[in-house]
Amino acid sequence: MISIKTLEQSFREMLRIRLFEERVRREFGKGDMPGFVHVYVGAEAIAVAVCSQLEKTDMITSTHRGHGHCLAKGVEIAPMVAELYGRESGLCHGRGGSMHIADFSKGVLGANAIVGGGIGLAVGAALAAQTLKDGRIAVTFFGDGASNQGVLHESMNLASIWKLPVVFVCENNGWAESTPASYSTSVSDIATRAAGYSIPGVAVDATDYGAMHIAAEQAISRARVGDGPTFIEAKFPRQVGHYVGDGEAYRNRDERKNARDSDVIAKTRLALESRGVDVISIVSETENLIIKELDSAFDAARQGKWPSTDELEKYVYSS
Amino acid sequence: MISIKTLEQSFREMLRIRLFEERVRREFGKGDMPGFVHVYVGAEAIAVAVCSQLEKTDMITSTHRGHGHCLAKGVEIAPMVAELYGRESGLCHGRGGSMHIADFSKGVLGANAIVGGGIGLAVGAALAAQTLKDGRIAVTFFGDGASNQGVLHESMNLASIWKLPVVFVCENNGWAESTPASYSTSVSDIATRAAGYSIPGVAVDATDYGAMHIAAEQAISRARVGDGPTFIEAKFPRQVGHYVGDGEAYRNRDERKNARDSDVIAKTRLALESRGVDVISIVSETENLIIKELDSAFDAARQGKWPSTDELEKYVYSS
Amino acid sequence: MSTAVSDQMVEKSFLQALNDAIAFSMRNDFRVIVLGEDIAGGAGQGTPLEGSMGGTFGVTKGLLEEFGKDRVRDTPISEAGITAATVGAAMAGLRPVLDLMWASFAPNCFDQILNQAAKLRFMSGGQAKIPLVIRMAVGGGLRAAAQHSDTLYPLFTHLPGLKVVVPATPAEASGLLIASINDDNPVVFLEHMALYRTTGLVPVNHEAMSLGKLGVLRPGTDLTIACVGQAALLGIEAAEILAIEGIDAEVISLRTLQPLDLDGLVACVSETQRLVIVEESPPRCSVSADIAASISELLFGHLLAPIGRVNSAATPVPFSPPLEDAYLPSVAKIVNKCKVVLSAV
Amino acid sequence: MSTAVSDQMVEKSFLQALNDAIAFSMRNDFRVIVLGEDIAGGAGQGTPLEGSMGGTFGVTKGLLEEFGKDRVRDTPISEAGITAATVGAAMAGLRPVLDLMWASFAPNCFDQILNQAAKLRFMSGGQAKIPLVIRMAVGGGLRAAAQHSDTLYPLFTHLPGLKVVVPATPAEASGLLIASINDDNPVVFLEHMALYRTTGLVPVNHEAMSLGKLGVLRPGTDLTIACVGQAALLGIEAAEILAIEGIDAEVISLRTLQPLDLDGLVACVSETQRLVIVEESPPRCSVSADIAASISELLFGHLLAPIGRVNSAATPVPFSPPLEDAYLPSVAKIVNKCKVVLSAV
Ligand SMILES: Cc1ncc(C[n+]2csc(CCOP(=O)(O)OP(=O)(O)O)c2C)c(N)n1
Ligand SMILES: Cc1ncc(C[n+]2csc(CCOP(=O)(O)OP(=O)(O)O)c2C)c(N)n1
Ligand SMILES: [Mg+2]
Ligand SMILES: [Mg+2]
Repeated sequence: MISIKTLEQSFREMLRIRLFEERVRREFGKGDMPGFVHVYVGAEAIAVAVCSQLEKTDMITSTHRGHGHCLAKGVEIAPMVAELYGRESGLCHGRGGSMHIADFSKGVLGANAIVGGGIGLAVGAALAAQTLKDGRIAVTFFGDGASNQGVLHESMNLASIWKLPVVFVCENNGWAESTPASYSTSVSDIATRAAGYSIPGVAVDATDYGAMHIAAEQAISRARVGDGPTFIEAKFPRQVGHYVGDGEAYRNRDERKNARDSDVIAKTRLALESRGVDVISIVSETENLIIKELDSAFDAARQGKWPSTDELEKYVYSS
Repeated sequence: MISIKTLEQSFREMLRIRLFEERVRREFGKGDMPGFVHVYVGAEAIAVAVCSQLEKTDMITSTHRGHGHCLAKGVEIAPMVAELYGRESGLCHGRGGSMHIADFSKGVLGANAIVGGGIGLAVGAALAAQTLKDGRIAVTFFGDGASNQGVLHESMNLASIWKLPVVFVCENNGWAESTPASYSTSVSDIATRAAGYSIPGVAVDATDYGAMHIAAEQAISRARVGDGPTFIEAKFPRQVGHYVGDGEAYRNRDERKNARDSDVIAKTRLALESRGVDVISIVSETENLIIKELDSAFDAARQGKWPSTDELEKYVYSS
Repeated sequence: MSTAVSDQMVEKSFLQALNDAIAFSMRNDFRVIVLGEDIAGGAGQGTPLEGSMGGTFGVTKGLLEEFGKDRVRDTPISEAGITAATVGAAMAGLRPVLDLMWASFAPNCFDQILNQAAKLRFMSGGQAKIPLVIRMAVGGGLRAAAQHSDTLYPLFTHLPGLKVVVPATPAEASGLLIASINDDNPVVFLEHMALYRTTGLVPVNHEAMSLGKLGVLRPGTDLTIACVGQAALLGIEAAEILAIEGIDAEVISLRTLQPLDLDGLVACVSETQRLVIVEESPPRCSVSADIAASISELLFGHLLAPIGRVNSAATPVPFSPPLEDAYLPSVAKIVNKCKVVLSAV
Repeated sequence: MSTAVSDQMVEKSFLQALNDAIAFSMRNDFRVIVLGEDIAGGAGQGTPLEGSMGGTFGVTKGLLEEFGKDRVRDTPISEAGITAATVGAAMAGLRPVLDLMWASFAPNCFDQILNQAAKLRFMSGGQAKIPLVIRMAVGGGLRAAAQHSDTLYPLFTHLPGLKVVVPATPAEASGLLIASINDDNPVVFLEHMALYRTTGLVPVNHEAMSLGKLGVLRPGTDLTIACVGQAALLGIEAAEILAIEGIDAEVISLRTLQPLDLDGLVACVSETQRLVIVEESPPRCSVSADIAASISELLFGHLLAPIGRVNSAATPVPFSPPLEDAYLPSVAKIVNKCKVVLSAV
């Protein structure tokens, strides 16, 4: 069992992500955020359990649903929000947007809008760490949908034969857009696929923060000491639409309702309370802090400068 | 155990393939066969066990090492040899050559020079059969090297969720060019990967014809009755170089020698003899028949007409 | 409705035209099946067949209900596997219509397109027949950024063995998709996202348009604006602006990039002697370069001005709206380019 | 050897030049690693490190012995996975040199090339740096047929974010490969198989050639023959034949297709006023089309004849020798095209 302190700290972090994402949803509704966004609501335990146990120099690759990974890895809010609005002060100077948000200074090698796109990049990052013997490790997050991309198979094989310091984290929310994993995926625990690559695979209930934390701890320490890759399947039900604005007409009402009933933040809250923690103050503290930060981040982003069209070709090549 | 009759018949067929391939090697040495060729020596049990239990309308996809599959599926020798020489009378009118040899009239949807290229095509052929409800099944042959291509993973998943009538046959000869499977492949029995797709997987000693035959029988009958895909890993040691002319300098001498010691044709010969069959007559009969056929096929191919360069663009589009 | 329908037209959206064309083809030929990620969508959840998504843009909505699960299949996210499967299925007797969602995902199955679909007929000496349509949404403007906005027009056009279709209007969407499904070759069918909601008149009788004939969307005598797909709408707007200044521009929808109606183009440009090509792709080795090279050669000495090309910028597609706008071809850029071409002696 | 080596040249094969360039770069920078299928080959079998294959053509032979297994890695047959890994490794501090064997296998990792390597720097607003060289053998002539003979020159050149290098001589192989490994961008380095055994003089000091400058292999005043990679050897042969007839052709190796030395080309063609482009790729949306379009525009009115283009046929690459010969550009085709271009007034 993890310590109260860890649980409390992680709760704060999960709540921060939740509040960020709920705010993004609301602001998106105003219609001035370009493109489309996918929020991390319900998955918070995964990013927090993993990233809170990484070093700043460790590297992660993310997905189209990447805000949670960024926040958990220490990326600052203001430049994230500016990126969502395509401003010059954004992390990617407005070139990437939500689906390509990246912060190399924090080890975030980028969200990736190609489903499965980040998996192999993380394996490569781990190869670099192993070759340079600099102690870094890499983590790749990807969805249940992405688990049917061939590059996962190739990447697991590579990571295994080279014993690379990488952790595969499959965020199984049961859906890929409108397609249920139960239909598209030929196995009930995706983690069982890891055995085909001699990689330890574990399926975890990602609505149980403690379990998620321990699974992440073990995987990270395996990677850190040179024992090679681990595959974590983090299971949780998708609480929200695929993208902000998705009405989920294709989805059974009961299933949606049940999903909301096993929310990790609510569950962690109960767990903390049952261990005597004053959750109400933690919540209001966290809210106060982040709401201010968000207010000013959204204001600044909306008033931020657009990238100059003179610099359209600026980042195509490095010179 | 399989019947003597079946074993004898299969022995004839394996011998035919062996004699064909040995002849190809010799003829290739003369320098007038264009391109490069890969022979099926040592793998004969696989093609024969599988294809002898298929219907003519069943479909297979093959590899760069496809002569054995063609012969076992009933393709005629003369147009095969003509294709190896790039003649108009070849199966593909000289457009394909050894690595792309195909005979749709016999259900051979083509050798494929992209490692792993045929796997998904067979899944699609099985999809057609299932949709058209015409009773056909499909088989895909591929190597241990190909088993690390992502498309195998995607194809197994598809075949499984759709319960397609397809058999995956992994010909594990221990090598992919100069790369040993023990190095490149993260699991000792590739067949164990099938479990990740809820597909029955079986590893078979392909130098034991009877075992191979039974494994094929079970897989084919599963497909035929609508029980879905099976994965067979047929293990045998590569007896020859990767391509004709490969000196295998990269390979350990003892390992090469051992490979030749467990030859399926020699072993089947002993098995037949021990069951009282007059193998010497079978061999000489088979030799007599095929040598004549080969003589005339090679003569005809060498004297065959080249494709007309006026028809260079003929088969790009169908009209 | 029962007589003389052949001249009748009905107003519908580009999206509806595609949906109707697929349904029409499926009714006519049981071998036609459709498949792709989310093209039925959520099927099997809750009340059977209800609320199905019909693909990201809704093009395949309703097909599941009419044709059932065997002919309308959601797939896993496995572009290589599903594309290979459709190539195999086509060789084995079906006529699949595959939805790849965005063209930017096609690189995931480029082996299956380039080495398999495009080459198998040739390599097999004419044995393989691959009646396969691969539909993809292309193009920018949605602020979908670099990995969701490619057109890849030139990449597909470069590959012998493929046909490449780029409808610009609902009528073209209908006629060209029906023709593509009827065609015995692999056809890459590229639908610009900005077109789905556009509307126009479409023949009610679902007539196929021939692949390899351009369409003149607006006649004109002063110069020719040849457009790839959705760019034709920009071309027409540009022509209208030019018309105010007394310039009479002809606007062409190329309709198919392979086969390309080079004869038709030469005929048009022989008259106007001035050509601007508009294409939403980066400029290098592009369709505009391809056409400019051919027309420069065929009409050498007959052109009154260098051929003008309006392409996307030579960058990945940026997210930020002003950058994306600067990246894309636009009416203003076309008007300017036309003026340059017209001002040359 | 110790003084004034800068002018010294040594005769070596194209293959040896590549091998030396890689070894040189690996000695200079510990971040340079090489990997690919069979590039060490059989390592670990039998006597350690003995008999290693060094790749299909032997380009990487001996590197394993000098640099060890951590820096010289055989890979499984997983083009997508290994390419993604090199992109990730490049972003994380290495400078990988990846061998994909044949360019025809690159479609297996087209997502990694097109959506990842080429775009990540741009999408990340300049954060990602991807010093990656992807080497591939290209081209026909080996009777290797459709799935082993593509060049794909235009496909790579179309993609902003990549550099594309096509050496024609051992000196270019050396200078351009060193420059490519030094470059901080993803570089697609395309080696025509017919070149490996050719020999020529190479500077002993391993000087980098700049990416983006064409090379004049043969000066000439009557027309310019601009060639992509190995086609330059055909161009030179053609020029020699033309010389017998008193025609003085200039032969250019383009060296890099991206960046393209358009200024250099304009300078050359301004002099000769006649241009033939030679490229072993099918013609549509090709490099020859790209260059013809640009030069036609930039030198409009200054050319004495339409630009001539010699490409491969518009087919997959056939197996049968006479068909493959008919498919490929050839000295005879170049000579003929030059004469056509010269006969135009
Ligand atoms: C290669 C590719 N194919 C398809 C898509 C379209 N797409 C975007 S997200 C998505 C579903 C992904 O599902 P999953 O991996 O489970 O992640 P989740 O959205 O559930 O977090 C799909 C199909 C894409 N972006 N990239
Ligand atoms: C996509 C692809 N990558 C690489 C190659 C080069 N190649 C041809 S055969 C081969 C080895 C294949 O090994 P395996 O699948 O085990 O078949 P085997 O030759 O042993 O029968 C390789 C790497 C190829 N043809 N296609
Ligand atoms: Mg999911
Ligand atoms: Mg093998």
